[in-house]
Amino acid sequence: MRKFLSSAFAICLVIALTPAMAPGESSSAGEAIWRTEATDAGAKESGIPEFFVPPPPFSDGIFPCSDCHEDQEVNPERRVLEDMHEDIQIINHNEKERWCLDCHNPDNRDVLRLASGRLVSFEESYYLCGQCHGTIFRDWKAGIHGRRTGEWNGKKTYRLCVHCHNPHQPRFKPLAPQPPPVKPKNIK
Amino acid sequence: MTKYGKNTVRETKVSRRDLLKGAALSAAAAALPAADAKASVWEAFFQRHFQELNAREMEKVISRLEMEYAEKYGKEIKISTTKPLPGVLFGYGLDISRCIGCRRCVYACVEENNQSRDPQIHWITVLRFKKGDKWVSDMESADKYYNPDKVPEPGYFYMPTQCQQCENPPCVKVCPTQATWSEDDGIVVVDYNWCIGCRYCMAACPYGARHFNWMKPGLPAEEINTKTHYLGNRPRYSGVVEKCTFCIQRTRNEKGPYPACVEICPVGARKFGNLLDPKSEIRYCIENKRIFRLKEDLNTHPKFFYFFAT
Amino acid sequence: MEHTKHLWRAILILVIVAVGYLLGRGFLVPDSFGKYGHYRGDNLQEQMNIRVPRHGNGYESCGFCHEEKVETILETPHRVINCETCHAALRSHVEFDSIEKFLEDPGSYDKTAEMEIHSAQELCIKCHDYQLAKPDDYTTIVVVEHLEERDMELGPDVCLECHDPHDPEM
Amino acid sequence: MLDLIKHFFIALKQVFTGSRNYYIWIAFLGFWILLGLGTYMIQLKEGLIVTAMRDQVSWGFYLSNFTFLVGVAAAGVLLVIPAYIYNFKPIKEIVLFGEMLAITAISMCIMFIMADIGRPDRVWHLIPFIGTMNFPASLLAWDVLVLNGYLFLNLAVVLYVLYRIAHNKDYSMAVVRPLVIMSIPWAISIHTVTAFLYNGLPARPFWNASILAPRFLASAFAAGPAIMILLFQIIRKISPLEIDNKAINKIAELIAYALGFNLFLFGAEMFKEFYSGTVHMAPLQYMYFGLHGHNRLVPWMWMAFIFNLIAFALFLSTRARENPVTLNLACSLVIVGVYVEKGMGLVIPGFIPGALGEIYEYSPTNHELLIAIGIWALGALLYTLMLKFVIPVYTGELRFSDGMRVSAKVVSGQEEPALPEQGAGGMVPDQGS
Amino acid sequence: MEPIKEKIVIPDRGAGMKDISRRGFLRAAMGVSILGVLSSVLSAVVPGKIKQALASTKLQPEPVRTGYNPYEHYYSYIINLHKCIGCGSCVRACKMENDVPTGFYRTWVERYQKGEEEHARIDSPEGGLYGFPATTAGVEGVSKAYFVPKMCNHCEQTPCVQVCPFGASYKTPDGLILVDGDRCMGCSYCVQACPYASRFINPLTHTADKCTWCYHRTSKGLKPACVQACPTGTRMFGDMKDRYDPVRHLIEEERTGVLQPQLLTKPKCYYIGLDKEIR
Repeated sequence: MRKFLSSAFAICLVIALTPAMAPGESSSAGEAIWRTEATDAGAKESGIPEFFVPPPPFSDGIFPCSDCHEDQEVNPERRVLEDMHEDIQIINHNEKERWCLDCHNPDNRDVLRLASGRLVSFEESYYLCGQCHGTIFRDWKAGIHGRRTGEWNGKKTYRLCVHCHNPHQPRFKPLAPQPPPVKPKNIK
Repeated sequence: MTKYGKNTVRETKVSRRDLLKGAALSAAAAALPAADAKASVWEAFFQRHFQELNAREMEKVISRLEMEYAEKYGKEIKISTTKPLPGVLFGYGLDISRCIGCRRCVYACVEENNQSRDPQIHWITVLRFKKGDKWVSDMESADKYYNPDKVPEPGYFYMPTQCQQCENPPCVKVCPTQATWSEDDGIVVVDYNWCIGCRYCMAACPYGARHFNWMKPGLPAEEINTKTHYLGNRPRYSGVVEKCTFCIQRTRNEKGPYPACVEICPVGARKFGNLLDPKSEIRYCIENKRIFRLKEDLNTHPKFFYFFAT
Repeated sequence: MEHTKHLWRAILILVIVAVGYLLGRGFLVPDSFGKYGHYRGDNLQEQMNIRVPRHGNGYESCGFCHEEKVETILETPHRVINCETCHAALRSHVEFDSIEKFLEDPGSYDKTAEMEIHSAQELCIKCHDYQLAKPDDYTTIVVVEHLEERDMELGPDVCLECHDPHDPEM
Repeated sequence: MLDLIKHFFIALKQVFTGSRNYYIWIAFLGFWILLGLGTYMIQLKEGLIVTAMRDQVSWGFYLSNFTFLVGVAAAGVLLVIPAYIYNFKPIKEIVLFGEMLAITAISMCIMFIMADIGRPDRVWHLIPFIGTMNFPASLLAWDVLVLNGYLFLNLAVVLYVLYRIAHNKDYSMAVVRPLVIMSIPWAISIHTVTAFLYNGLPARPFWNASILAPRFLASAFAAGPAIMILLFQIIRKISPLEIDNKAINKIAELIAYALGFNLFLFGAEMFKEFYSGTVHMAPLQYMYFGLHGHNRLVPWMWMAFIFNLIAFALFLSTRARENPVTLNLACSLVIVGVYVEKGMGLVIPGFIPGALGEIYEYSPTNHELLIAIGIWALGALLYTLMLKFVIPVYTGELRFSDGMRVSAKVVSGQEEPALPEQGAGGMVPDQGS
Repeated sequence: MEPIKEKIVIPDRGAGMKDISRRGFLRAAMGVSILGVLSSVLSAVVPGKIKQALASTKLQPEPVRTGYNPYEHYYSYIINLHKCIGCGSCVRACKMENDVPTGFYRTWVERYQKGEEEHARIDSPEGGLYGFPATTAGVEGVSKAYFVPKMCNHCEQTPCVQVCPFGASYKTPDGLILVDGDRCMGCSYCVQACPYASRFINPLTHTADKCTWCYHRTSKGLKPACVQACPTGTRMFGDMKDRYDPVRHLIEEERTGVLQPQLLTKPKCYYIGLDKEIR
């Protein structure tokens, strides 16, 4: 028990220090990857098992970004997007302070950039979200935040943050509920 | 272990019971024209309690049931009788701060567990509470028939309930025929062939988790889930009680999948795992989150933990 | 006619009892009883006036005299902490007869005593020492380790050597 | 052995010969029994869906009747206590009829249970040693045991006494007394166990009050003897049997105590719930004031309360107790009052609001009513047939000796055996409700 | 006793008024109204001086504040358990503000430590007045711990006011439960009745004493001392009749809970982040 606790505490530390610990080479985009949190010593010790992340939900034909962006000049200026991506609006995500290049890497658009300057692939976007949402990131790693499928005692599939939260409008979209149960009077 | 250990004690009684049974059977056989009485009807009538069946008898019972089901639904239905895994005690977590009340779990459960479609039986009930109201123990303020266009609705929160798989289950205590019992992995199960339908357990359950087949369950053959467990989701009979079993047919495997409701939940509010495994996510919930259990004051010690991940 | 005598006697006793009851009631039941409810309504006013508040209104009160201090701390993570949380209540420092009058014109009141200043060890550690029960996202240190790493020894004001409580970030 | 068979046929003959009114009465009961049986067949075929019971209210009218009848059965003992403890002669003479009522009531209880359960074909699972009775844990298992035990106990007493009388022999008190003494705690236990059946469920706070068992007994000792008083008056009228007024007055006096105690316990319950006002108050609130606009039970409950109150006032006064009109009125009021209070008013509100706070207003369907009426008719028939046989034996008109029927010996001094003539029009006044 | 209890989160202005009219009705029904008229006539006759002598001579350091209408406010309190660090500032502030005698607490902080036992161990050294030691001897294998500040819940349906024989304990129109020290005779029935153990008999005055949400402060527009002193924002105090009050917003939007909800006392002190162990 106490060991678990200390390891849980270790996770906290690890999260705080995540930017400093670069993981190995990120695999190419669009391909499903098995990822072992081997670099996270604390996570390994606490027994967070290897987990599987499905590919991120890109809009059709949008990835790789470098197809278009390779030749373009980087324009770091804050502006209203007009020619492309005008559908992307930031809502409920600190829109006043936020700008594309806070997260997207200006030099190589196929990867994301953490505040520390470290580059992460889109499959590891949880590091990006985890920068600000640290406690949720820790919960997510432990499997408490977010949907999980797979085997309860074996291999598990995690979802990336972006599977449920559109990074530009992260609030969970309301769903239509399924029909309510039949009232007892009407059960015939 | 104890539950199965009991069988050996009971074996001694069996001979006498067999005698009585034999006497009754022969009397019945004599009373009825042999041509009319189908053997399986009598076999079903005199089928013994699940825990008293030895391996050979179990096999016979299962093959008979599979035959019956094949006849009834025109489909091959596999019935497993997997025993509890050693060192496993199932626990369930539900994140109230995430649930949006979309009822996906309710219908996933219906499909997975072959519940009756008409008349409707739902093992999961999603309750809607008003925020700022007097909290969930005041159940009267709950509404389970809410039907808005979109969920979550502002100003409401949702609390799904189902069998809480109590450590100290009042339903098991009251059953007059021991037709329902708590397995070693903590799942409370019902032997649908032993239940007499007195509904005492329904009166005793503080969570409204038990459901009665008021008539022959309306289960369309094409929608049937053929992977079943004897104590779980095999098709039920009229006049017996049924309940959530944490998808015993799925989870009772070393590398079994999550229960259907956990898999379907779009917001990931549902968590499931082994309470005896310190690395499981349910243990993480209990040890790191504020949790509560429904109707804690009744000392039923549910293994169903509601928690707040926020 | 003897019977009427008894009757009169009984009536007399009843009248005495009734008058006594009413007199007693008139004396004993306070006027304002029942003004708002089944209680003495005046007590509401008494409760409001029970004493002059000892604590002030946070930065609003202290800021009248210590403007620059308040301005600095409002820029730091410690802005959520009230002055009086660490220092003592305002009235141990300034004597005032009514908080409203004080707020109207704080300059007219003189400081009666020095503000209490506790040793930093006592104050900082009370909040920032690591403890399991403290929230996960709250900044805590294990004091012993924290000092060992920096080759320091526990003393009354050891924290102040590196941190300023009014601007705690290094 | 041969004699026994002969006697059996004599008894059959006695039971199946009677006046025109007797046949009309039997036919009347038979009609309802057949109707009930037919409905039961439908219920067996369709399932309990034909009732108004649902998952929210999983016990209903059948269990309400069962609960009431357990009380009636237990009340048989009320006659036994003065008869055998205080040796009160007038009652001693009619103890047999009380015990027969108990037998009838218990049989009806068992029938109501059979009507209620979902799989009557599996009832053998309950039989000790053959099935897997969950004996010490389940109160329903206890109930099965004590109810059947009580049935056999009463049957044993009645059969033994009748056998001896019918053979012109004195029955031995050494045999009867222990059985009768045993039946006193047993009668209390059947009702207490039934009360505990509800009482032991923390999920239903309305039942989970320790006052429930005493309230059960008090109401049983009010309603059961009230039924007996009515029955005795009818028996007295239609048969040569003489029942002393003293006996009836004594029973009425006991009803007064029981009813008063019942009302007191009721008040105690009301105070506790409404003064403390916790969530457990909801069922009582539903019963007496309505809950969230649901108030189907409210008029019934107030009616029952007022009936009980009026009946208590009547029973309190000695004059009203001795006047047959007011006595019968009071008895009817008690029976209806307790039937509503303990039947509908106990079982159904236990489920309202349900475990998840849902309010489903239950009221029995026609199927349930017909089956219940059928069972009541069956009970009435059982009691009629028993009376038809027992009264002549008791009065000495019917005797077996050496396999011969001797009808000449007349103890009561009457010359002609006067068989029930009036047809027992109001035989089961409790049936209409 | 009110048989039908409605669930009102924010009672409207008339809540207090209704109470009065109901009581007036009762009195009329009991036939005391005539006596009431008589008594008022008589009490007018009684010399004012005697009355003054009998009435309480309470020190009034401040002139009566005008302009505070208790009917215009309805207070609520939130304790966010996710934020409490157990520093004890609130307890100290309360002691200072209200002259609470040593050894008694109008508000106190408990620490719950969940180990391997069935239930959590609860400790509260001196009500948390001086904070909490990092470890407590004898507590082993603690996996989860948290602080729970507690105080009078200022219930909507008050068991303590209900039992008071003298009308000394009462509910104000703005929703607070107060004790009239002049009428209280210290029978301590209310101390028994309170399910939250928030009342005590003050050893100096020998009357019942409890948290008043610093009525002398709140009626002047200040926050209670404990809220004022809390360094983490665990404690929040607000007015439910103020549409823009953040506390009202939190109660309506967050999943708040109350202590011992099954008693239907309907506390106005809400908790965020309750755990099953807390009761």
